[in-house]
Amino acid sequence: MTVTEFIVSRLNYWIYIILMMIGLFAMISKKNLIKKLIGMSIFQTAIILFYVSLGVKEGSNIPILEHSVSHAAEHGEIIRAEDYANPLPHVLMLTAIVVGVATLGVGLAIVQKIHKEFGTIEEPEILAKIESGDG
Amino acid sequence: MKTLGAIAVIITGALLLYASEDFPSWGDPHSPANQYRVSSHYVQNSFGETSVPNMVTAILADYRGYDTLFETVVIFTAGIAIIAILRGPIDKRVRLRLASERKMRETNLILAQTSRILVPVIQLFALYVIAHGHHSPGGGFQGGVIFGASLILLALSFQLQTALDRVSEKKAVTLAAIGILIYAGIGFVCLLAGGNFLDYSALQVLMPVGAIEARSHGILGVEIGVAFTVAAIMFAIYANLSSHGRMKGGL
Amino acid sequence: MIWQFDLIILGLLIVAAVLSLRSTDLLSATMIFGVYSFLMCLLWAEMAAVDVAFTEAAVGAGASTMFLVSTVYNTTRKSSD
Amino acid sequence: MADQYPAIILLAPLFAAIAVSLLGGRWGSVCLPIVLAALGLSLAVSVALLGQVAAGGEVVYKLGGWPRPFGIEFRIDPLNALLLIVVTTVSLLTAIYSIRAATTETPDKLPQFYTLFLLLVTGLLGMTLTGDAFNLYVLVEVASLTSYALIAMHSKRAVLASFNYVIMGTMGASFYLLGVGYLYIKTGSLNMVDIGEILRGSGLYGSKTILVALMLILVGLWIKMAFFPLHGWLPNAYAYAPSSTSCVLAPLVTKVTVYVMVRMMMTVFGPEYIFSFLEWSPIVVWMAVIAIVAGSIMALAQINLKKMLTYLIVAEVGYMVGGVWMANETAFVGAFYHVVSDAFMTLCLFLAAGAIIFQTGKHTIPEMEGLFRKMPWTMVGFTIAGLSMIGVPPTCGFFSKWYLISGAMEAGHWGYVVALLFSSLINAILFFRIFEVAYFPKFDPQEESAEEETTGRAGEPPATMLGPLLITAACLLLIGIFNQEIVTLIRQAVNTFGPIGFIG
Repeated sequence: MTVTEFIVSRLNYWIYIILMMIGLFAMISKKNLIKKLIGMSIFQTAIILFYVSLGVKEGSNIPILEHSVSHAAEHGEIIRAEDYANPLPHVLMLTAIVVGVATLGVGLAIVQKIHKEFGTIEEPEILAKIESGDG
Repeated sequence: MKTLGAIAVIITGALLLYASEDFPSWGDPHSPANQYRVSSHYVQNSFGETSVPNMVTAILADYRGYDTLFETVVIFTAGIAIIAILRGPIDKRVRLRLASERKMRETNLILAQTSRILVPVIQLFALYVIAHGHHSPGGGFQGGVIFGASLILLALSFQLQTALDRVSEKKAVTLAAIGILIYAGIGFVCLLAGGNFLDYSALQVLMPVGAIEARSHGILGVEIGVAFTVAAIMFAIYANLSSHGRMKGGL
Repeated sequence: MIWQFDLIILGLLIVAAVLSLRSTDLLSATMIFGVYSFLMCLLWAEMAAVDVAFTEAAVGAGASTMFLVSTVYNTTRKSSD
Repeated sequence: MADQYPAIILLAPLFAAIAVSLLGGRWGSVCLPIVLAALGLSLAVSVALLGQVAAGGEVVYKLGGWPRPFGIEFRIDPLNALLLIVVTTVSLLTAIYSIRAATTETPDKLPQFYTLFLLLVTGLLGMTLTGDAFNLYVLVEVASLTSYALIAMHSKRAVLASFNYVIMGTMGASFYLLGVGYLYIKTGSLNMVDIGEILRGSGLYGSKTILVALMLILVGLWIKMAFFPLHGWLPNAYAYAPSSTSCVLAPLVTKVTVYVMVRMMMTVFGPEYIFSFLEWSPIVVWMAVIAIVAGSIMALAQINLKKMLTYLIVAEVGYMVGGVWMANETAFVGAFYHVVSDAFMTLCLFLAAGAIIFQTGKHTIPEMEGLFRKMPWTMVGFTIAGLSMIGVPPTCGFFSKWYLISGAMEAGHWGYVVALLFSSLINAILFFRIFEVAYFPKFDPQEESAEEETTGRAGEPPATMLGPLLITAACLLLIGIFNQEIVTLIRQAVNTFGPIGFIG
């Protein structure tokens, strides 16, 4: 295995780890609440990238049967699994994307309510307001 | 927090890198995930068992239809949650301010005309995506988001009120609930027809088709349910977030 | 599945993620996040995950960017970090 | 119809949620009957299902009629059948309690409140039922999203707590999802039983990926169940939530997550891998010891009643995790018995605290003076729950501690025994402090007369609040008296775990 081949075979996994760590770091250490939510989204999409990467097959097609193929399949032609990308991770990630946008929406609604109640969306300022008895 | 974050990131990152050494290489058709009987069964037999050429649709709405039911419930929950969080008692001052805001905002002529032409086309395309999910990428979820986006475009290029006149928030929640009702209802009809929950092949007693065709029709039915919920909730979320839950003003 | 193409997009993804988190203007952070979602969608389309890419295009680059913009509009554009 | 029971348990609250959101806006008064009817139906069917499982062993329900690795299935063994009853009972009691509480706390959002409440129950029931690793993630998110919203609906302070919960909760769920991905990349399956068989069958025990998958899943679930160093989100979220919300969240969410962890350990990874191959048991039990001690000490530092109770939950999570990881049967039985009894203890305490706050508007312990005289029945319920937390014999708290301690002694883990006794001692101090304040008012006639004036609504809470409280208190005694029956059920489930069962 050459160096290029090795890198190609690992690249997606490394990049997803880097993206995920960027997101995780933002979720923990950013002070701005909207930034935290953007970090959360990056974190989630990185996981989706991981799932999609593991369903890739070298030289495969998209997981939709062409008309001619489905016609042949009706007449007993066997569909080879290697010819099509693994559809299962795609299905799982459709669900994960939806969950992600739902969480983002609820998070943003909470941010708006925090802004209404405290007048700021910076975490230290909110905590200071609570300390001073305004909360 | 910065140091805590850095420590968490370094530990997790190191662990994940450690594990990735063990992974099958990217794009390997013979990795366990791609070769095990679950995935290959879907590729080889999903058309034969459900008569849907798009494997993703077949798995999404049939083999793992229960997941998708709850995916729809998640969206519905998010919509209700956002309404519940943002809706507050509107006090008098805000109401007065809103009344003064109500005078017509200047609408850009080019924007208005373009979106007048675009919106019906987008909606038609959304319906196409929903209905054609069996044969091409797409389905209830994508089509629903596109339909919701057409309403959002209407709200953006005119005013929020223009879109709300067509679909009020109450109507949106009702439509969303009806969407889940369609989905879970089809599943429940299967249960009444003698199958398990979401076993669309049981629908053949109600339709003049065989078990496999019944699955295909069942999938179309639940996709429509998903589209209802998603379209309505996407718009409801936008309307609430853009107007701070007051349903007035907006972007 | 052309790995050079893949490499370019992956590189751009990291750039977009970092820029989006470093920008002190939340509106531009949101816009760059939209770019990030779009790149993601491109990557997935290239990896034969067409349905996922379609959804990400509609949801990630479309709806969630819209939600973020609405929230920035209703709160504030400035961010301390 | 009997073979459709698992689906009906889940569908009743789901359809009720749809009905409430469709009808609630126009006819607000129909909400409550629908909620009660749906939860009552779920409870009745759960009891019937437990009978089925106890008689005929594991029940498998195939959704969509697809066979094992291709479709999603429910798997019901005695453990989750028991937990289904706990979830439905607790939510039914809370629903009755919320008749008055919710109408005062969130009057203008009742349909939304009941919709979210029912969806939360649906999510928790689904988490308990499902036998599919990915499906579990979806249902965890249903339960979490509803919790975020239910908490954020209330006061100013609750909103910030809810935001932290969003961030931490998403982190936990995402770690779990990633762990499932790691399992998938090595095994190619998502069905829990199927993954377990592949792991055992194809020599994957040495794989680094599986090891990291276990870590990711555990960390994800520990965040969700607020296991000590990862508990940060829980105290504020539960303490500032409206009482009708915290009464359903506090008893159920952590316990259902503990059950999910049990299922992951026993069905997916298998006791052989976790206890014999990895030998992590001592490490995790020590972490549990730290959790118990830290939770108890932090509880001691609180003067806000609800906040004190939330730290006690953190300590109780330590009990359960430690018991499960003790790697012997007695401790496992104790841990699961504790899951059942702790759900009712926590419910009873939160119901009582909610009733006290509802009637007097007071949040801190020193303000609870003389409550025995003003609300005797409420305090009777509170006292039974407190005694159960301490571990006084006729109550269920005693029996769970008994099994946990004897299991720990069998395993020779004295640190855990000491931590358990220490925590019981702290509980005794905490609750007797409250009993003292509430029973003996300060002997100062001047202050007492002032007290009488400031107290707005004195006396017992309305019957819809007192009723559930007393029923729960009675449940605590009943679970204690019938401990043998419950333990037999749990043992029946333990016998099915893996070919080797527990070492020790």
